[in-house]
Amino acid sequence: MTADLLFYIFSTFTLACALAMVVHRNAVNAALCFLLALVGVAGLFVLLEAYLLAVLLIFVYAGAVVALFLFIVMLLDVKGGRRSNFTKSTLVAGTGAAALLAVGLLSLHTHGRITATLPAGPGVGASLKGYAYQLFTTYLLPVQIVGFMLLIAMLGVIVLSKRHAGMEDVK
Amino acid sequence: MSPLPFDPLLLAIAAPLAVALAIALGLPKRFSVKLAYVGFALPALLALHCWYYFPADAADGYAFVTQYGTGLSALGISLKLGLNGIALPLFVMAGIVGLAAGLYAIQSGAERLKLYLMLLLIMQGGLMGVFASIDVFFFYFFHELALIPTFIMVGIWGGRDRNYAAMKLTIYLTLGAMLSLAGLIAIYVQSGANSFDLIELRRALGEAPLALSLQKYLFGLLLFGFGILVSLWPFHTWAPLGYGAAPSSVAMMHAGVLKKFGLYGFIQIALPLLPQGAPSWTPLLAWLALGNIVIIGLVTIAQRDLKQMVGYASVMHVGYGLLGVACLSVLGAGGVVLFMVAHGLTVALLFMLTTSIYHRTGTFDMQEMGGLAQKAPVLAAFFLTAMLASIGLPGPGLLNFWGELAIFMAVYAHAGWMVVPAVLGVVISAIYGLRAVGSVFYGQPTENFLAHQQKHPVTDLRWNERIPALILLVTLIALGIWPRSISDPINATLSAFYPAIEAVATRITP
Amino acid sequence: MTPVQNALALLFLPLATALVTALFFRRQPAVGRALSLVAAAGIVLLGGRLIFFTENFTIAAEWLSLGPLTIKLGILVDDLTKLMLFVVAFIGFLIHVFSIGYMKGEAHAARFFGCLSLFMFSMIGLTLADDLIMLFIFWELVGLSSFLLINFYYDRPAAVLASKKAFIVNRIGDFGFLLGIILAYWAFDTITLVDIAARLDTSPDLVATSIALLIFCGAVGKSGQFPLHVWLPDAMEGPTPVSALIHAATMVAAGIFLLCRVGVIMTGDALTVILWTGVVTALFAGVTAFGQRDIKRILAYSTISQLGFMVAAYALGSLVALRNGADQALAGVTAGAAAAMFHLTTHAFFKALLFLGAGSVIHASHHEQDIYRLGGLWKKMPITFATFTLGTLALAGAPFFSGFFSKDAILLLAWQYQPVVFGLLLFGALLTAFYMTRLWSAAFLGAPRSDGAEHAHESPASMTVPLVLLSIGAVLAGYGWFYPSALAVVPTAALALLQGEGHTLVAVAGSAAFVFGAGLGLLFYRPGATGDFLQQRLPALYHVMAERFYIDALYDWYVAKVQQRFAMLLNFLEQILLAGLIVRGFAGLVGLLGLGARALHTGSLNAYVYWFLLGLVILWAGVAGVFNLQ
Amino acid sequence: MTFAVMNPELLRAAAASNHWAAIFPEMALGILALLLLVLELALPKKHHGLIPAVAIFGQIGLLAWLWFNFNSIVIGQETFNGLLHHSLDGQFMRAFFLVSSIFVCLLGTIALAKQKMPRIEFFHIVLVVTAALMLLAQSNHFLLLFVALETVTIGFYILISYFRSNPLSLEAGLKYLIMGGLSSALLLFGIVLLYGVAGNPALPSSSANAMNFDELRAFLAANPGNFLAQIGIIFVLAGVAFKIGAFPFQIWVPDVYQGAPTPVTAFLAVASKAAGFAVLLVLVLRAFAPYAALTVPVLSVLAATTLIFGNLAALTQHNVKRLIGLSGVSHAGFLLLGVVAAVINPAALGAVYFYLAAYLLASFAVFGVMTHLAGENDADQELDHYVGLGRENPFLALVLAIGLGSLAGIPPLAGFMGKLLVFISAFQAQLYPLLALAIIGVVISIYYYFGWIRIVFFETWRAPLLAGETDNRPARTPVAWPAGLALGLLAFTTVLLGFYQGGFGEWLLNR
Amino acid sequence: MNIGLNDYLFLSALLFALGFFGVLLRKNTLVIYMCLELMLVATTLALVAFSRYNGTMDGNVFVFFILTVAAAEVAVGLAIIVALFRRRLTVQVDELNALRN
Repeated sequence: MTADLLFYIFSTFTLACALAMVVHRNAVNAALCFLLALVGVAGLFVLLEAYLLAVLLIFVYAGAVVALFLFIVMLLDVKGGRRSNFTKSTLVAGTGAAALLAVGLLSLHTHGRITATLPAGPGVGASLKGYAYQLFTTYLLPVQIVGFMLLIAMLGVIVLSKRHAGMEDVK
Repeated sequence: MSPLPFDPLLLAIAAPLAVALAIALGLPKRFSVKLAYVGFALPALLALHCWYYFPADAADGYAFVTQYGTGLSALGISLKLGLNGIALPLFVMAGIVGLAAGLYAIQSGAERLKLYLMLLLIMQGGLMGVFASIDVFFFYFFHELALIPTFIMVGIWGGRDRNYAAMKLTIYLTLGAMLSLAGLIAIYVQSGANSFDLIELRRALGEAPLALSLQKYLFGLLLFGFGILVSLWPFHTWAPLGYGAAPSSVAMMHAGVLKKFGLYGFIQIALPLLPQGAPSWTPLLAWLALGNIVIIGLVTIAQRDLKQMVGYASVMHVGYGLLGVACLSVLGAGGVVLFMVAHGLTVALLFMLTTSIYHRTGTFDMQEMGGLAQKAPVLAAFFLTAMLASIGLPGPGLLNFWGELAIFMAVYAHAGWMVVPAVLGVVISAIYGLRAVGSVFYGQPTENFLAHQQKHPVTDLRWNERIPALILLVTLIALGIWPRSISDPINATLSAFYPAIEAVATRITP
Repeated sequence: MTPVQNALALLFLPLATALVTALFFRRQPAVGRALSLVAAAGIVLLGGRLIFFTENFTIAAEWLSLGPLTIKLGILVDDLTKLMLFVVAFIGFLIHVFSIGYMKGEAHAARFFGCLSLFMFSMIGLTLADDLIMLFIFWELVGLSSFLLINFYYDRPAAVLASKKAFIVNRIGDFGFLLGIILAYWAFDTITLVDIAARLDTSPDLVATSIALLIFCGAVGKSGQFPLHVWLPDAMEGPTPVSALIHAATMVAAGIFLLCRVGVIMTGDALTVILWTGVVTALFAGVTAFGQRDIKRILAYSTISQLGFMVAAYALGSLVALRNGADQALAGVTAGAAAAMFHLTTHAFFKALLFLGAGSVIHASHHEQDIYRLGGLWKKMPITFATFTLGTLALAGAPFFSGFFSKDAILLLAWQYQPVVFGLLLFGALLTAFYMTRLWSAAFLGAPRSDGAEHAHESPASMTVPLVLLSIGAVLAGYGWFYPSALAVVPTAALALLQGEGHTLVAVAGSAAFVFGAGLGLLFYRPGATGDFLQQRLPALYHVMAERFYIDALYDWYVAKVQQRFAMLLNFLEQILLAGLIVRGFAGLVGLLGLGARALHTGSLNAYVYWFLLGLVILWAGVAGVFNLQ
Repeated sequence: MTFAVMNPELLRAAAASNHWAAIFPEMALGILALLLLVLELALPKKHHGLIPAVAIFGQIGLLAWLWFNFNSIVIGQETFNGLLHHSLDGQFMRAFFLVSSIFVCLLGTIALAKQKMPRIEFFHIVLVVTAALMLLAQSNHFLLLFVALETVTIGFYILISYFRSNPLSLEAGLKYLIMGGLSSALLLFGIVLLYGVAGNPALPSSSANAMNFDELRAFLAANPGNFLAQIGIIFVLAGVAFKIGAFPFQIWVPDVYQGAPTPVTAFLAVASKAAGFAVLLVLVLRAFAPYAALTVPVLSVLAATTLIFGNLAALTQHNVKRLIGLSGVSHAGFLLLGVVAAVINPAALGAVYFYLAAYLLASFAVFGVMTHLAGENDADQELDHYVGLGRENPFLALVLAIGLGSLAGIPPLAGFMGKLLVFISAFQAQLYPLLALAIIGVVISIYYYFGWIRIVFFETWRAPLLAGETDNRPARTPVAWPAGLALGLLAFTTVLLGFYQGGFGEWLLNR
Repeated sequence: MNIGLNDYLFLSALLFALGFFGVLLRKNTLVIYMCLELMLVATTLALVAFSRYNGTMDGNVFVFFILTVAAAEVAVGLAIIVALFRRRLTVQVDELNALRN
């Protein structure tokens, strides 16, 4: 029951934060909301016994990604209030889209119920060892690929951001 | 059978293409022109050779059959060449018209002559291939091969409105070609023969014909596909415009030979493979063909532009071919083949001479000419002869007459009263034909023309223009005098596989 | 030389000279003339050999075979052929000779003679044809030669128009002819004349009548029958020898020859139509002749009128035979055919003579053709005058001249058939005498009324000798003994008719018509009158006649106002509606769709995300089974 | 079961199945990519020009290796614990990506020469992306598929924004970033759903290794009509549809194609699209095969709308990069037609591959010419710039005409054979309405392809320049011999494959 | 009622939809990008839930990869956004529409 209660708390918190992020005018605030939402999700991860992932989520997402976002938002100093009011057409389209998404969710919820599920036993995600074994045996290849991916991402960021000698650079 | 140590058909197709390739690879202009002579003459000579050696006993089959794999054997596609009695006359005609068009092109001194000759040679290769292919796929393939240079040449060397004309031509013909292709593929798929080989298809569909409703759909598809390609009314508007704009050699080869693809497709492929599908469409086809003959005939009368007029005339005459096809009989189809040969030679001649006239008058507007016969009597004689041939006057147009006569005979036998408007076309064509001859060559020159003559003295037809004209004219008249030289193979071939069609054919009119 | 070789040599000799002239001697009138004359002489020789030393024969070879259609072309030489050949060869030769003088100094004479040879080829082919198709082929070829010769002066707009008119009007007739051939083939399964006769009874009556009338259409066009006669007077724009040979003696008579050839397929209904066509033509042309002032035009209308007589004669003879219980199979030379061919022959002589005489006059008076601007020529051109007078008498049907006998045979048939027809034809004969007297009196008598006529002098021998020779024929061709035995079958049959019932009455009536007509002519058209009697007294009537009863105007109106406008309308629909509105409109519509599709790329990311949403909706719809059509 | 993965035996087996030799080409590409970076550091600056040559010749060498080891022993096997499935199709796609990569590198040398840009990173990223593409085409497991796909996508983010001094390039990068991110999310959500459903032990044939395609297939076959699985499938399809540019996931195509550097546009248009199709084929033919009742109608609708929309939108386009992008959309429609046909009739696979090959040849011919004609501003390539090319540079004009003709499907060029084969397959699969649309599409496409050719060859009137006005068209770049050779080879092969498919055709159609 | 897989799944879908909605609605590129990240997180939640309830490890491992990929993506994406901002001085998507039509 505690778990259920925690679920409700976390999920409500997460949803509220996510909603705030989506609708908040100010980008900085949105990023902060995102951060909080991530904390909520991490909590849910904990409920699902994926402790490592919860920690990772906080580290990687909240710690690195959102920080980066915040950093950039502040660097660019974008005035959040500059966003114009919703025009009528966007309002209509937005409402329509929201309705569509709601219909989708509803149908997913009604038609997509998974009736037979195992009672929650000990979670497989709890063990750190499991990750290690999997990553270094079965999923060794993806790990290697991800390594290359990070390499090119790094190179890419350098190419896109670094001032190169002899290059005309605007401002 | 041919005593030559090589395959004459393949060579006839490959020679122009090889010359085109050589030119494309950067042969100097001098050699290009010399080689172009070879490229144009060889197919004609080989075609004549095949004609001479065409065995009389190749009645139901093909002569000079050879087969080359191209890598699509899994689909039953291979380059299978051969001639039967229907293909032979058209093959010969393609060679002759190609030669004339080539000679005319060489003397034309067109800008970027090398490119011009190269494209024309590609076209020639395609034309020879269309009629030499037994494989239905290659039949279509060669048609397209010849069609592409047409578009380009109309666009580059065309006359008035060439941009629009080239575009319209391209789109229309692509549509027609795509529909035909769809029909051909459908036949291939449905036949279960797993082969594009016409002989195989014929055998397979002879043993197990397609369902009636399917045949109807497929024939309809081919009807509109081929119909657009041969400028069936009301899908013809590309033709006069395109021919009006096309450079003469292209108009000669397209209107003369390439356009016959559709009619040939009907006779050689659509009718034999879909005999039961045809009768439900033939009334429509016949009515539309009458539209070609009567409506376009009258529209032709209203033309002022000489080249457009010739274009319209060729559209009109195609109506005879379509009407003959609609008869679904040996007589009708045979008449159409004869007519195609005649029409090809005639229309090529007319387009050629039209351009020669233009070079002397500086305009295509018939009301701005006049009296040209005084300065250019030989041109006048040629043009008059060509025009009379095109209106089917026995004499110069004896072959046209034989074709039309056979078609009329068939139309009366299968469509009764429809023969009346069809024959009326003969009168209509006489009206516009003579009007054209009269206003271009007879009477007195207009003031504008006189002014033009001051600047550009008019000369008579030069020899390098006369020779291609003579090639066409002599062939036409010779074939007209002795039509059996081509009608016997036609008759033999058609008699072999048309009884099945005639057996299910119904009258077009009640 | 076998008969076949003989016939082929006869046929191809003129073609060969025409070709040689066209290819090599276009600029050498002398060579062209010589070649043509040699050909004409050759034709006389070869034709003579065929006529006099050869039995009748027929030969054919298969020319085209497609499915059920088998066309055999060949040569048929019978009595009809021989008579026609005789007319063509003999008169043709004389006209060649005449042309030498007439065309002297003409720069393009080589072309003229080349075309004349081409005509001879075509006409001989027509004569020798054994079947409808070959007949049709040469039928068209004579039309072509006629076209080429009418617009010999192709820089004259009138000549060009006339040639075009001739060709197109003939094509209208041939339209029927060709239909007739097609029907005939499917009715009889052959187009060979001899075989048609053998298979006759198989055809049902309506079809037979249609066939007969359709083939008659060809004759209506070529032989200038009402209402397709309009081209013939205009055809006088050609050089006069051409008018004499083609548009008087031979080609226009080909229609009659055709009728006689296909006599076997005629039915009573068809013949009645033919008869009345002939009668109407005869009278109509006779009346119209009064409104003409051009000497050649008057002769042209007279030709039309006489052709009407021949057509009527043909129909009458067959109708009479039918009524007399003859079998429908009228094979051989029937009475009608005999009468028509007989008149054709005599007419060929005197009309060629008249035309050549007119040519001589025109040549001498520096191309003056208006009869009221001539006059006084009897003194200046005695030979021409004499021969022309003989020709006039023959045409007018003066007793004991050739025309009298041939016309008598027709009148007698008419008398036997129906008094009304007889009366009308008799009136036609009277008209003939009447207008010929008008012509003769105005052109030759009195005083010269123009410079041309003033300075006229007799033509050279090359022109007068043919006149004299033809005048002999014009006078004597009515007598049976004039014809050698090889040619005598038709004249004999025709003359035999003259022994028929009522012959005295008819002969008297015929003579009276001549006397009365000539008398009226002399009465109303006094020699030396400067103007036309009718024009002065009844200008309105004269105007109508001069305007040829507005039939030509009607045709012109039709061509300019109906046909041309209809063509323009269709062209408008084609260019504006079909090529413009529909095709371009469709292309424009597709283009608009394209612009619309392009405009959807707004560049806004948010909008693009909506597309993804749309994509999800589409895919989700797939899950919901929207696309499962079955 | 839960701790099965912990079993040392199984782990050892799993480690043993990491058969690195089977992915030699991918590894070699990765090493080559690293080598380029090393060379950049090691070589003096003046010799840096050699590095692209190393990349190109290295890949050519690799291609030769692939040629000789085409029928490798691992064909038909699964390696890396079922992450990879090696097949002849995969070998074909490997060669395909390698060839594209070679041409992209070649075009890159030309395009980069016009910009002041770091070079080596470009080639490095291209090589890594190529390796990832190869793995993508052979993947047999959603995890590998996702990782490889993301590697490709991230590589493309960078490549598209590579001309960073040009805001349009960056804008294109941003658009690709957002749309790509979105599609990745959709794909991922689909994968998750499938994983979750197929891994549900309560359902028949459920699998502990649910992301493996074979296992998934077995599960799907045992559970027809599972709603969540269907939703999962369509989300996966949505992600793939983004890659191939199928309607309505094509909307980013023109913008991104226009902004991206031309060689990258080519890479996107050819390799990325082909990878999408390779994945799609693997998915619908293997993993989702039991759900053909869902995939066939859905893909048919996508094919139909893609065909029509791509052609219509291209009709009035005058920027050649957008034009080629939109035409590429219509090609995706044709290929989708082939894919649908292949679901119904697996023999159609050869047609799709032939089409892809022809598309590669023709596209690179066109992009090669475009690269030569591009000016300083790579995004600004208007049709007007092609006026008079036929006279000024007949070689480029000819190559362009052949390329465009082949794209338009004009005989006797390879593109026509591709279309023909697809049409035949579609006929055999009885997809008649789609065929009708395809025919309409071909006819419409003729208009803009031919319009382009027309501008190149036909003389058209141009307004004379006013005094002081300069021609805004970029100057023509001379064709260096390697590029000339490559373009000539492309054109020649395009023509040759149109006439004579030979062993290639036999191989493709008789596999 | 016990909280089970369905609830996690629904929550995940809700978060996913919310993220999607944000991408649809927002004009600030950075916020849009955050919404994308939210969608990724939403999927990880579902993944972890499935992994937990299905008793297989792969889902959890997958999350590992997703996080890595997301990080790399964010790095590159933000680099692009920053570079673009330096040229255009805006991050609003309605002003970043130079490429259109």
